[in-house]
Amino acid sequence: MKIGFYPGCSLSGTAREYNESVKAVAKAFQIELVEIKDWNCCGASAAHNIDHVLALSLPARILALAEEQGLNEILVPCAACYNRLSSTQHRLLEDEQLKKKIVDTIEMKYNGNVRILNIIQFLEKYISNEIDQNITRKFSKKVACYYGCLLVRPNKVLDFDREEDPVSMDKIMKQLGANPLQWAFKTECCGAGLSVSKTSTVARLSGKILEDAVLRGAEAIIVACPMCHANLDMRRPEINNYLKKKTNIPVMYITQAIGIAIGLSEKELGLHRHFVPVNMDFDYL
Amino acid sequence: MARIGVFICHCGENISATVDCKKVADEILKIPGVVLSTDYKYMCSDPGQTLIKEAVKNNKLTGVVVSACSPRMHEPTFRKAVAEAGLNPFLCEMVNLREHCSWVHEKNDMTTQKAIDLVKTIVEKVKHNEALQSIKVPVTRKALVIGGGVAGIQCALDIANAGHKVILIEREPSIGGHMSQLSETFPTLDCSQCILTPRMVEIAQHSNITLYTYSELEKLEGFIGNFNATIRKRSRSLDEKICTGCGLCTTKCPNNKIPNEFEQGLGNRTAIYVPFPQAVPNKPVIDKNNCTYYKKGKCKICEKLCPAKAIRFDQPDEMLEIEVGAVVLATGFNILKTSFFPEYGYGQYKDVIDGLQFERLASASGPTGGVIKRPSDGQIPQTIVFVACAGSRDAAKGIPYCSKICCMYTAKHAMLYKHKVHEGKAFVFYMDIRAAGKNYDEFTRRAIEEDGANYIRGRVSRIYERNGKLIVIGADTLLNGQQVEIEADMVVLASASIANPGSEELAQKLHVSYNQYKFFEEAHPKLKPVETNTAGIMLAGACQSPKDIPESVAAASGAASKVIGLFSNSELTRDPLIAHVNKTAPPLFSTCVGCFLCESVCPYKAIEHEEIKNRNGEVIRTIASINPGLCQGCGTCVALCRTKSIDIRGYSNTQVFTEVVALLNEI
Amino acid sequence: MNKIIEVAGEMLTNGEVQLVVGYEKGSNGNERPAFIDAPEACNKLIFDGSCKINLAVYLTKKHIKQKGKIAVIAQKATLASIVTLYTENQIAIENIVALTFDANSNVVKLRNIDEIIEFLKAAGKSSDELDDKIEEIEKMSTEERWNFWQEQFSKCFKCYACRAACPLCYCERCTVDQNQPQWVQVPATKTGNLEWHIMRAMHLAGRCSNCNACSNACPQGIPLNLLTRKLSQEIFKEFKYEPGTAVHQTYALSDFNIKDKENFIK
Amino acid sequence: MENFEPKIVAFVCNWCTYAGADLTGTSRIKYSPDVKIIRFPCTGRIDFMLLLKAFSNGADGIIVSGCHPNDCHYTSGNFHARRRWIVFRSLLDFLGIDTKRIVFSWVSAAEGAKWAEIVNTTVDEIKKLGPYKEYQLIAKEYLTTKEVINE
Repeated sequence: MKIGFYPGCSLSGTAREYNESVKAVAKAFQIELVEIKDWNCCGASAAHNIDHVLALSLPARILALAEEQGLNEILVPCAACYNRLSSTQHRLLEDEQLKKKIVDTIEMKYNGNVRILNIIQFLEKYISNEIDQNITRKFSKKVACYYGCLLVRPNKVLDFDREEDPVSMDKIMKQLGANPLQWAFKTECCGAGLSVSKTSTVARLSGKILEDAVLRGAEAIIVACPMCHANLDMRRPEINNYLKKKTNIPVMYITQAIGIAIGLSEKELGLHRHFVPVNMDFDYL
Repeated sequence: MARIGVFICHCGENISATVDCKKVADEILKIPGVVLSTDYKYMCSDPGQTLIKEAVKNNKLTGVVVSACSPRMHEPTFRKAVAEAGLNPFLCEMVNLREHCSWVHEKNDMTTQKAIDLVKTIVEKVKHNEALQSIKVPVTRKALVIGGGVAGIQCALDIANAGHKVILIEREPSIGGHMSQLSETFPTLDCSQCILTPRMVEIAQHSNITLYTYSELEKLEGFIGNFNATIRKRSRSLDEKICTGCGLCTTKCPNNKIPNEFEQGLGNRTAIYVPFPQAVPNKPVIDKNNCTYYKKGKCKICEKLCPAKAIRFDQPDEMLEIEVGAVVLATGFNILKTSFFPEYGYGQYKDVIDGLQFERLASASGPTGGVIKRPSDGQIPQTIVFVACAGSRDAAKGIPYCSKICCMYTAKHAMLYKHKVHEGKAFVFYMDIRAAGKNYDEFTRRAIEEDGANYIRGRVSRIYERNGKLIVIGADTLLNGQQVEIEADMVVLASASIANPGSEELAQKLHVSYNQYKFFEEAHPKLKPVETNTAGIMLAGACQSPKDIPESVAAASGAASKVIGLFSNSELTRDPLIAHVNKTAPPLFSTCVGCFLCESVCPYKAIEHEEIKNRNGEVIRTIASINPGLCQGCGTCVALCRTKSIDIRGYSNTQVFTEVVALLNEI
Repeated sequence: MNKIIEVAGEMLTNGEVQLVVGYEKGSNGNERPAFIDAPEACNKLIFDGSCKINLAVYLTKKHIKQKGKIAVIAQKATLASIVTLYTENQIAIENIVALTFDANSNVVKLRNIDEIIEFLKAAGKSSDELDDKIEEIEKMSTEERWNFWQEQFSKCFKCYACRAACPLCYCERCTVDQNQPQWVQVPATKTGNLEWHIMRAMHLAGRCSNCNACSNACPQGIPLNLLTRKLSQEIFKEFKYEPGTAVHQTYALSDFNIKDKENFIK
Repeated sequence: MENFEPKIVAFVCNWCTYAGADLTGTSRIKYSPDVKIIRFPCTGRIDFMLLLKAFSNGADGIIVSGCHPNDCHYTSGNFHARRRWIVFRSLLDFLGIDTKRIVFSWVSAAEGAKWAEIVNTTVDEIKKLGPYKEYQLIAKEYLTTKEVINE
C-alpha cells in the first residue's frame, strides 16, 4: 500500500516528532509514504496575505508534482499545508480562467484530481479499521482533543467534520481507550503565527484553552497541527506565566497517541522532543 | 377570404403630427383581404367607435385592426366595441402607432413607412385570429383552511362570516398554534391567551365552520374552484361525540413523564392528554407511541375511569373526501432548536433555551407558573443573556434571511424578566435592532431605557459551562470589537424562524412553489402577496415568511378576501388566451409524443397526462393536455415543444410566424 | 463474440426475451442491425469495433415493441439513450434487457434503469478527437466558421438519414415536415439546410447521448456530431447536466437556475 | 453604406419590455425607427426558429427583450428563455453566425429610457456591421429557386 506524502516545512523543523510519529504509525500498518520529489513551501501563512498568484501557485506546483509523479492521493499531516493545498484545489476547480493563469505561472500540467487527505482522514481511511486488534496498551486517559482552525475551516472548502464541534479525533481517541471530554475550546484560536511576533497574545489565547482543559480534568491534549502544538507546548512558560500557575499537561499529536497504544517506543514517536514532558503510564493489555 | 377593416387613429395630433395617416390607410388598402382602410381623428371617441361598429356590420368584416395607441391602453375598449357590433372580440387587434411610433420618431417618410409596416404586420396576424370564447369554470363555494394558528383562525372566521362554508384542519390536537404558547405579546404586553382564546371558541361554535383537529391533508386534486381534498383525520382513540372533556382520564395515566410539546419540553404530560387547558376542542387524545396499552397490550386505566365510556382503543384513522373551491395555506413556522448550534453547546446545556421555551417560563399558565426559573436546578437566574439573530442573517448557517420577530420578542423577554426579577441583569447581544412597526421602536427603547436591559451590539461566538455558570463570549462592536465575557445563569437564544417541518411535502402535494428555505412562495412579491402561483390556493401568515401576529392576521384577512372574491360568482371567467395540445385524426390522435419535457417548464403545473384509449378501454397513447383552469398563457411550453404540438391562442405559431414574415417583406 | 451468441441464444431459448436486437455482417462488409427471434439464428451475431449503429433507435419502433421482451446489444451511448428514452416515457423498461460488456468483454445483463446508470457511472467518461476538432473550429474566426459550415451544409440533400439513425428523434411528426407554418424550407437550399441542422441540434441539446449515429449515417459525411457534441459540452459547462446519468433528471432546457449566466444580456 | 437603414426586429414580452417601450413613448424619448416590435406574452414563448425566420426574411439584427430576473409575470418564463438563449447563442456562434446581431436585454416597464438606449446602440452596432449579407445571400438562393419554379 503506497500513498503520496507531503511533509511541508514544519514536519522537517519544529514538528520533527510529528513527522517521526506519522512515519512510524504508517510503517506499523504497512503503509508506504512516498514523499513528493522536489516539493516546495505551501505558502502558509504569509503568502496569501501578500501575493494572490503566489499563494495559489506554490500549492498548485506541489499538486502538479504529485500528478506528474503519479500520486493520486497524498497525505498532508500539517493542518496549514492541508488547508492551503485544499483551498488552492478548490479555487482552481471553481475558476477556469484562474486555473489557466496559475498553470501558466507554474508552467506545469495541472488537472486537479489529486485527493488531499489530512492526518485524520488518512487515519480514518486506512488505519482506524485496523487499530482495535493492534492495541497493546490502552490509552486510558481523560483527553481533550484540540482541532484548532485550519483543519476544519472553511467547511465549504474542506468539507471535513463539523465546523463548530468536530468529533473525528475524539472517535479515534475513544478507540484507543481514552475518554475524550466535551469541552468548548476545540476550535478556539491558539494564537497561531503570533507566537513569534506577539507572544503575549498566544499566552492568553493558548492559556485559556489549556486552562479549560485542565479545569475539566484532562490529562493530555491531543492535536493534529504543528502550529497548535508549538503554541501549547513550546510556549508553556509564557502560558503558565499568564495563568499564574504551573500546568504540566502534555500536548501530543494524535499519531503519537496511536503509536503509544500500539506499543511503539517513545523514541520512535519522538516523545522526548517535547518541552512539556510526557510522563504517563498506560495499561498494558 | 378574409374581410379585414383597418382603422387608423390620428389621436388628435398625437399620431398624425409625425405619421401620414392618410398615406398609411391608402397603402394598407392594397393588402389582399383588406376591404376597408380609413383614418379618423379619435377612434376611441363615441363617433370613432360607432364608425368601427357600422363598418363591421356594413362591410361584413371578419377582422378588425385598430391602429392607435398601446393595446395596454385601449384593447378592451375596441374589443368591446367590436363585440357590440356582433363580431367576436378576439378578432380585433390593435397596432401601437402612438407609443411605439409617432411619439418616439421624427416626422418623416421613414416614420410613416414604419407605421405601414406595423399595421401590415397586424393585418396579416388578424387573418389568422380565431373567434374565442371566454372560459367559464364553475366554483364550489367552500374553502379549506390548512392550519389552525392565529392566521388560520382569522382567515376561517373571515370567510365564514362572509357566509361561506369553511373546513379548518389542524395537525395538532388543538387549534391555537404558536400564539397560544406565548406569554405576553409585543408591543402592548397584553396576554396572548386572553386575546386568542375567544377566537378559538368562536371557531368551535361557528355554524359555517367545520373543524378537524389532529388531521392532515392527505391529497389535493383538481384546480381553482374545483378542488378535491382528502383529509386524514387521525384517531384520537376516543369518541369525540360522547367525550365530555371532563379530563378524569388524564389523572391516573401511569405514563406521566412524557416531555410536554406545548411546554416546549419544560414540563411533562401523560399519554392521554389535553395539550393545554384552553384547548379547542377540549377533548383528550391518546399518544399511541407512549401509551402502555398500545405498547404492551395492557393497562386501559383511562377506559375504566371514563364516566362517559368514550375511550376507543381500536378507532382507526378516518379518510374524509371534500370538495372545495379554494384552499388557504396557514401552516405557520417553527424555530430552530438549541441543538442546532454547536458553538452554543449543541443543546447539551439545560440552561441554554430558545425563545419559545422562555415564553413558557414567563407564562402564568406555564410549567413554573410564570416564575422565571432555570431548567437545570429551578433557581431564579440572576443574569440572563439573550442572543438575538441566533442563526438568522447567517449565511454560514444556511439562513441568510432575517427572522423578523426576534428583535421584538427579545426586547419583550428582557422586559418581562426585569419586571419579574428586579435585581436581575439582562444582556442582549444583537446585530441591529429592527423594530419597524407601529409602536415597535418605542417598545425596544423602553426595554433599554426604562427597564435597563443592557444591549451589546455584537455576536456571540461561543457559550460553555464552567463551574455551574454559562460563560458567554461575544464581541462588542461598538467598543472596537472588544471581546466580552459574561457569566450567565441562563441564556435565551432568539433562534431563527424556519419553515415548519413537512412544508416541502405539503407544497408538493398542492403544487405550490416554495423557496430554498421551504417557505411557500407568493405569486408576486409585491402585487400578489397572499396568492400562490396555483390559482385558487392562497397563503396566510408565517408559512410564507417569518411574520409577527399583526402581519399574520392582516395576511389572513387578505387571503380571506381573495377567497370571498372568488366565491362571489358561481362561475369563474378566464381569458381564453391559453395553451392547448393539438388533436389529429387516428391513429395518431395528436402529434404530441408524450415526452412530457414540457411538464417542468410550466410554472402553474397546468400540463396533465391525457390517456387515449381504444374501444376496449386500453390505453394506447398518453399525451399532454393543458388544464384550462390552471394555464395562464405564458407560452413557455409552446416554444419548448419539439413537434410544435402545443400552441397558444392569441400568439399561435401561425400568427407569430406570419408577423415576422409580414414585418420584413414588402406588401 | 461467442459469448454474446451464447447469451443471446440462451435468452431466446428459455423465453427470457422474444427478440434480440444486435449486429450482423451486411452485404457490403459493413455491420447492419440484426433482429433475431430464434436461438439458432444467433450465430450470425457479431460485435466488434465496426459496430456503430445505436440500436436504441429500434426500441421506440412500434413493430419492435410488439414483439414483447427485447434484448438489445448496447454500447455506452446506447445505454445513455435508453435512460433518456425512459425518462421521456418512450419505452417500457421492464420489456428491455440491455446486453453490454464489461472491461473483460464479458456480457453484462442490465435489467433496469438503476443498473444501467450504475454501469454507466462505473464506466466513466472518455474524451476523443471530436473534442479537439471542436476546439479547432472554435479557434476559427466567425467568417471562417461560417464558411466551414456552409461548405459542409452545401453537401446536404436532406435525406434525413441523421434523423432516422438518431434514437432520440422518435417524434412521429417532425417539425421539419410541417407546412402550416413552414418552419423549415423544404428544398435542400442553403437556408433550408442551415435551418434544419440548427433545429436538429437544438432539439437534441440536453438530450443527445453522443453516439455519433447522425454523422455515421450521413451519406455525405457531414460531421453533424460536432454540433450535438458542442451543445452537450455547453450544457455541461453551464448547467452541469449530463443526459443519461440520472433517472429522473429534469431536462436541461425545461429547468433553470436563478444563477444561470447572463453576461450576454444587456 | 452612408444611407444603410438596417431592418431590426424586436421580440419583446408583453409585461415588461412592451410596457417599457410604451413608457419610452409617453416620455417622448426619441429613437431610431429601424426597430419594429413584435409582441409576445412572455420571453418564454419566443421560439428560436422565429429568430432564424427573421434573418432569412432579411433582418439585419434582432433584439430579444423581456422582464428582469424575478420580475417575470409568469415567474419563470424569462429564466427558461435565458437558458434557451445560452444554448442557442453558443450554437449560432459555433456555426459562424455573428451573435453581435442578436441583442438580448432585460427592460422593465419602468425603463423607458433604457429601451431607447438599447434600440439606439443596437442600430449603431448593426449599422457598423452593415447589412447581413451572408445570410441574405443564402436566403436569396431560395427566393430565386422559388422564382424559377414560378416561371
